[in-house]
Amino acid sequence: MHRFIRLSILLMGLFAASSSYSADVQLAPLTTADDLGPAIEQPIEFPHNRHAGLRNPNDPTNSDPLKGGMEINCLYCHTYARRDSVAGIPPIQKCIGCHQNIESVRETPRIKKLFEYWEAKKAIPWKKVHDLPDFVRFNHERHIKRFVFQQNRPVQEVCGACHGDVKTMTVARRQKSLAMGWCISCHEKDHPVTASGNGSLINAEGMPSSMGSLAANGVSIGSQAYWYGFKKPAANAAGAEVAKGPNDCSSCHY
Amino acid sequence: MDNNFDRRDFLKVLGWGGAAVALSGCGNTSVEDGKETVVSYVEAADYVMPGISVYFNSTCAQCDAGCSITGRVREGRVLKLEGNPDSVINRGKMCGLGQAGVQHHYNPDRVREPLLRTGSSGETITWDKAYALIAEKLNGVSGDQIDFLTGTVSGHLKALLGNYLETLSSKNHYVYEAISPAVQRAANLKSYGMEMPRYSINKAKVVLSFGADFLGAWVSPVHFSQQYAEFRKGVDGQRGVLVQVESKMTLTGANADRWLVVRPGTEGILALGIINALGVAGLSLPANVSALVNAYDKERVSKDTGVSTENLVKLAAMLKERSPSLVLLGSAAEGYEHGSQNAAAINLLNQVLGNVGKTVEASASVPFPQIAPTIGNTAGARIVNNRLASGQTKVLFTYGVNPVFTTPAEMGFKDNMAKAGFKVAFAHYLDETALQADLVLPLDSALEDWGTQVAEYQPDGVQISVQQPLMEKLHPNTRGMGDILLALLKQRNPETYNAFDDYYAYLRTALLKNKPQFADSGADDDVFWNGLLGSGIINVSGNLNKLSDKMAVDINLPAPVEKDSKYPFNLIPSVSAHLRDGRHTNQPWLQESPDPLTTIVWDSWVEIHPKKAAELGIVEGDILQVESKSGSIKAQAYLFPGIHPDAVSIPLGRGHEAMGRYAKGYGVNPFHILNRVFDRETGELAMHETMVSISKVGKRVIVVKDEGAAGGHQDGRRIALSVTSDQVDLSEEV
Amino acid sequence: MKDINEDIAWAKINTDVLRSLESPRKLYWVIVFGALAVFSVAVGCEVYQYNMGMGVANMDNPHVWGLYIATFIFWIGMSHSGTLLSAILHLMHADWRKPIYRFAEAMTTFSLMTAGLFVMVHLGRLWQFYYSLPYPNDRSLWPNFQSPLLWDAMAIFTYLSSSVIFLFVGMIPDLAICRDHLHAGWRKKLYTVLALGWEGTDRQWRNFRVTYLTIACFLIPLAVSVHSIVASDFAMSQQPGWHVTSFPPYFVAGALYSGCAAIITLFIILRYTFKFEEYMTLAILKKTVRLTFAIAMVWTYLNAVEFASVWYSHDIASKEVLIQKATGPYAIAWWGMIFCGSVVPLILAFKRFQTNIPVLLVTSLLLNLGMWLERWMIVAPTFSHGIYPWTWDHDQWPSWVQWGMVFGSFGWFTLLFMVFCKVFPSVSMYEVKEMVYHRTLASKKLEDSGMQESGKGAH
Amino acid sequence: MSVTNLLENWAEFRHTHPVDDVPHDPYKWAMSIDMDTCTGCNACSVACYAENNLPVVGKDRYEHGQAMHWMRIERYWPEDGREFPDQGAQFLPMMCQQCEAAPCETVCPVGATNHTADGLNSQAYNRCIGSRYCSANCPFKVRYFNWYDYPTTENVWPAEMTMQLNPDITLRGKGVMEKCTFCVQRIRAGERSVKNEGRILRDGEVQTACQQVCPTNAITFGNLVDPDSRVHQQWKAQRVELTVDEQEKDKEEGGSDLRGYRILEELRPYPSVMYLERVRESAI
Repeated sequence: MHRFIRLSILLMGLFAASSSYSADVQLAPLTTADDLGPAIEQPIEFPHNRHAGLRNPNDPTNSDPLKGGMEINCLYCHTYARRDSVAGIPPIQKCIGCHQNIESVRETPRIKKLFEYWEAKKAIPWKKVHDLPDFVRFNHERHIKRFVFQQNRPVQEVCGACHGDVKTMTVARRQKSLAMGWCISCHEKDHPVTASGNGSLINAEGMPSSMGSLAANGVSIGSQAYWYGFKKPAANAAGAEVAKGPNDCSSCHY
Repeated sequence: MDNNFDRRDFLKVLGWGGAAVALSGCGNTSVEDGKETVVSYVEAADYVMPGISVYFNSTCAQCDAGCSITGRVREGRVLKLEGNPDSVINRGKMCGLGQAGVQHHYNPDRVREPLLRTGSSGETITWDKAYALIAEKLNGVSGDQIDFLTGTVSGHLKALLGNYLETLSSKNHYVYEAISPAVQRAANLKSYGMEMPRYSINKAKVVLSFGADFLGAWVSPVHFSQQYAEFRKGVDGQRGVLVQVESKMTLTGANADRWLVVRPGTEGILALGIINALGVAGLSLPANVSALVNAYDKERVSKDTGVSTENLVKLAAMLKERSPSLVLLGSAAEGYEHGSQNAAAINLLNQVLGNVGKTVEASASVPFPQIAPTIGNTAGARIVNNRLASGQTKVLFTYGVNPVFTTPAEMGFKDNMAKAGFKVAFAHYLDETALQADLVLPLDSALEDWGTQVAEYQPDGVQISVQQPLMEKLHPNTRGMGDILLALLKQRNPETYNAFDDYYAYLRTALLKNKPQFADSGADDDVFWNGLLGSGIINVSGNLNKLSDKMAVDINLPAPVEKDSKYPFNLIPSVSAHLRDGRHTNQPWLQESPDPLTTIVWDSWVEIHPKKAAELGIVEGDILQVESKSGSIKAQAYLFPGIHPDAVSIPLGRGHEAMGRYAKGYGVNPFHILNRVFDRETGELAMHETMVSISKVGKRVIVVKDEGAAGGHQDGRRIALSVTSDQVDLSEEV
Repeated sequence: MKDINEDIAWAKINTDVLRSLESPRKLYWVIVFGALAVFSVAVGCEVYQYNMGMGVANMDNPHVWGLYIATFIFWIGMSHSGTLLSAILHLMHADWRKPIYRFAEAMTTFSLMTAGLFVMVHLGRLWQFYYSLPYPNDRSLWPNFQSPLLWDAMAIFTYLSSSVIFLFVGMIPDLAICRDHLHAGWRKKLYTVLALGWEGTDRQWRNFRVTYLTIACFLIPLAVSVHSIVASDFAMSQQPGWHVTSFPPYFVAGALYSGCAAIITLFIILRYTFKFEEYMTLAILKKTVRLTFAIAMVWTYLNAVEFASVWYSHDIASKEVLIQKATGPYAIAWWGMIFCGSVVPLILAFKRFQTNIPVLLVTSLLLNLGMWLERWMIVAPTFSHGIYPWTWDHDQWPSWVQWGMVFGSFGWFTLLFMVFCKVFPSVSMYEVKEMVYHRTLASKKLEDSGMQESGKGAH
Repeated sequence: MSVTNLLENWAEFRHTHPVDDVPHDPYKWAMSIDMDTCTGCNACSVACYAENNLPVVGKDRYEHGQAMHWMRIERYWPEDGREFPDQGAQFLPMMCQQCEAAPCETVCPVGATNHTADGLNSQAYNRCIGSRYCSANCPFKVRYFNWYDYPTTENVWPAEMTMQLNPDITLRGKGVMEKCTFCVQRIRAGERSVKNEGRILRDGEVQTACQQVCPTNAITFGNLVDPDSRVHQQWKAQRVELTVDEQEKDKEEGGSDLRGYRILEELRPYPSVMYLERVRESAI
């Protein structure tokens, strides 16, 4: 009997300790180790590293395909990302636009395949790599506008926050968990609110006068959304709560 | 919208982005990699961005009001129809019927291939074969033996149709609308000098409507609804007063300040009675009018119509005091043998009140008569029916009509149709008429087709509405009506018509030819054309008709008929805003959208006054047999307070025996039991003249409706509140 | 009449009880297979409903709750009797509970498990049930701690786990007996493990007593809170007929009531099936019946209080719901509840019926029917006659799927119960021995003092 | 969210209440519906079907009360026992009232329905487990449950009709509660686009589908905290306050001559929809 009681106390203690520890651990911030998704076979093995990878400093002409990239801006091909909720796959037209002038690789198997599609005027059946469930509405445009255009961060850093270091991959592969908690880990975090960021939203023209008092405070937090998963935002100097980003369920789910 | 890529690819693009709609709904909860395919464009049009909607202006083809619409298109699919704010007709607004246009387009029961009847079965054939067949069948048939029976047509389609008839040397184009204010048009022509003047509800302080359901299905409901909103806000700060006189409450009646129930058919008597009362109240009447209404003193009128003398006097006093007013007349007043007389009496009231020129104003007529609308009436079907019966018609073309469904069974249209040698139906669905045809040619939906439409009722100048495809064809083997006519014309007259590749080319050429009348003549053709497609409408000033105000006093109203003991009830076939004559019954939104007054869905019903029902021991849901001289139907009873106790009402539009999964087998068709009685002057079918008997068949069903067990009662709770105008201050409202 | 024959030898007790693990009457197997068949009806219904959607149960908007919730409350209520008999009466030293508390306790556990099933089948998205559990997850989400339904889930889980522990701890000495008396086989292994090395030493007995008492003390407030929380599901809402302050005690009373009635039923069945006539004596039955009668009257009183408070309140909507219950489409069920719940128990007041087994069996079943109707009448009429008149009383009658599930739940419960009785001693051997011993002592004492009295225990 | 965070902020749990705070900046979405101009034509209801992917459930399911109309038009008759309804019927468009202290929000076990900073009562479909407690506690009964898996039900969306579905909205499968969202997809799209421009939404930039289509402009929707918005001006002119359970004007002796009111206000859900009473002429 003694053993039984002792054992059970021990077990319960262990359970309580381990669960409270795990429950209290903050979610992984943006920079943590990657959560690699499965490798995906695409109709054309598209070399992201070759297109977006860094130039090889030892090879200014960039002639060796194995040793360096073209440093093409992500938004050059994924052009919808800054204007649209979806980033989009570039139309084949875009690939051809460049590749019809690049004779050096014209006869490689991948490019031949590309031209086959082009000549048949057939769309390439790409597989979707970052496929969120249908009830999640992620908006590329806002993220790009905010971080690239308003905060002047490097494009690859901004895209890489969710898509990982694509410039080192051939076919893209999911690098982050993309689970809701992972998204929240960012929205909870204290983003720097710059003058061109949240502040300007409030100071803009056309804003009704009665909202002037809000100008310094940023967007105020809602009443309960953070309870279901969001950290209560810190108050700023004026004592008002400042949101770090959209934090209602209905910002992403509707 | 010409695209270089295949339609299928175009549609598949919807697989893009998280924005796609997957039928799994909320099924999977985790991130999935590599399961779904994204198909990129081969070549992307500048304006197409996945995830972002583009809007194209076009024209609503659900009724003939000519509302201009804006279609929301995304990834090549039209998603939703919204109103075009630039249109003077609908000013950015829509009715439920119009919005259901997408369900006409996406309807799963559309005809997809040309169908040829061989004996009792049908087979799909190619278009070439279909055209060849038509040419073959027309061979050796004289023009006089070829009939076209269509619905209301306007715009360039009408012009093309006229040209085709000309090449066939046929003059037999009959335009048929089952529900059409044709009697009224004839009366208007006499009274005002034009068939359809402009009515300004918004300028009137009092609107007295004799059964005109201008908020529901009458003439141009979206336009009139907007006028009504202004009218309620008031002229000179005085809120407009609506008085509705009818035997069965319509949607407009339900919104009236005073709803006066009138004995069916006595609307004209009431109108003359009001004139009499106006005279008594001190309005000076012309001598001949005075002589006419002399006999219609309030006691007699009250006895004949069932409207109390008190109400009559009050109404006359208000009409006299609050000017201008407006008197409208609708199908309830005109659907009798003496419908024309009723209409004349009601128009006379407008004239006596001095409304002509104030709230009844001159309309503009279309400067291009070849595209002006040809308005349908019921006489069209009657004539064709007679011609079919007598064997005069050898080849019959039908377009936009369903006479087998919408004519009284007594007329025998279905059987007579069999007498024609060759029947061609241009159809979207296999409706009752198409089923009788020998050749069924599948039409493009209104959202895939080019065209122009000119509405009869024009609130401001003349608006020509342009119809353009909002997306690629859904089914590869359907054709636009214009394209078909063009192909047929090419058979007959290749020299002239081979110049046009398709109807689009024809339309563009025709419109560009008249460019000087539409825009700066100096404008570049492409700029003009793109601007036109962008706006979706062409506004021309039109020729203002001359309003006449000639009081006709040769009105001869029959005394109310005594009740026939065998058929004691007047049958009122009611017209709902959504289902009209039944051509849209297969649009599920409309089937499931409750009737505003009874909240019944998906079925027909017989409205009967609760008092009468109590007398006859009828309760809600009892299946009633409604029998007229010419037939009988069975439908569930619904106890409805807004109906004359001597009348029963059954809505039109349901009771299809064909037309696909959403229409077939739901409800009954009261068209079929209407008696073959016609207006004496115009020959229009007198839809309200049918007398019926009702009897319980001993079965009871649950009425499928939105209304709960409390009926229309609020049970003392403060839910829907009402206040009288003297208790409220509207002046400060925003 | 004595609660138990004082002359029973301890060895005979062991033999008699252990015999129930070996060879019950044929009826046992009839009941087990009958229960299995009945339960499979529920399984079939659930499979159908899971695949098709909740619509097949014929609920509607706004009538969104049906028999599932009503039957859920019913089963939760059933569970309370076990706690009453085993924990409350234990603390009150009413030793006549001893022969019957074990199966009452088992009844608690199994009816809770049945009730839990109803929560599950009620959910529109059963497969997402885990969203309602508070555990750290990769969505960073917690359930809504403000929702009575969440308290409910927590309370039931706590109650269930506590009851299982209580049942198990109370069985340890008996499991040791089983271990020692049975031949080798899977059962012996099972008992060996479950007996936790029970040797019956003084020290073990001391620890055992303390543990058992502690859990009993813990269980009583828990039992009261569980049904109070179930009552909160309704009382915390804003709906007429539900928003009643007296709901928690009313629910607890109803729970004890239905539980006691069920004990009578099972008492009679077990007594016959496992030939427990010597232990489950009519004297004990009589006491149980009296207890039931008392609770029935408490329930009737609380019912009257509820009606009165609604009737004299200014809440028109609630009053209308009450009138609707008595006169509307649910009138038969509502009057049935009044009859079965308040009139039928009057039979129990008559001494001659207090030991009449056929009458008691019928009565107890009627009482349970009444209590089930009570739960239905709490849930349903509010939906069909709520605050908003437009939505009143759409066509709503539970479909065969709902009825099938309700029906099948009895099979599930009976199955669990019967299997338990076959595998574990359903009469507590060591406590009956205690009882016999104490009774012997007591009667000796009484004899000594010359105040012979029968039928009453010494305590 | 960590346990620490949960415990630390325990006292703040849903503390916001319209009576105590003014949480709504810069937006509070609200509506007003003029029942004197509403004609009951059902255009709004159809627009809602078109915009929000509502399933047409068919006759049988409608009979069982399983219709999914987020916006329903109720039709009331006068209750004074007159033989004919000679002042017409009364129509009331009823949809989710987006209550500030919504009874549905507190009871959801998983928090699938909750309040947003801009004053909406949001519904996270995928969080919903289908307990239906929210509907049970809704005084207006405007929540609709997916009794069947409509996307896969025959003849609800045949293949062609799926092309009409609005990709901006999740298609709800079986077992999920849904209701009027004030067209949240339009609000969110509007908010995003003006954020890019660095300003806030002006009146009229976001319209709900029902408002957009209404032929008589009976529905006004907008930002209640924006003094330039029509909805704000209407509420102000009618002296209807969001944060009270009884309006000042109603406490005045003899009542007021204004016609704005909120339905079931006395239950204290603080609805965000103001109705304007129907007017009927007294002279006739």
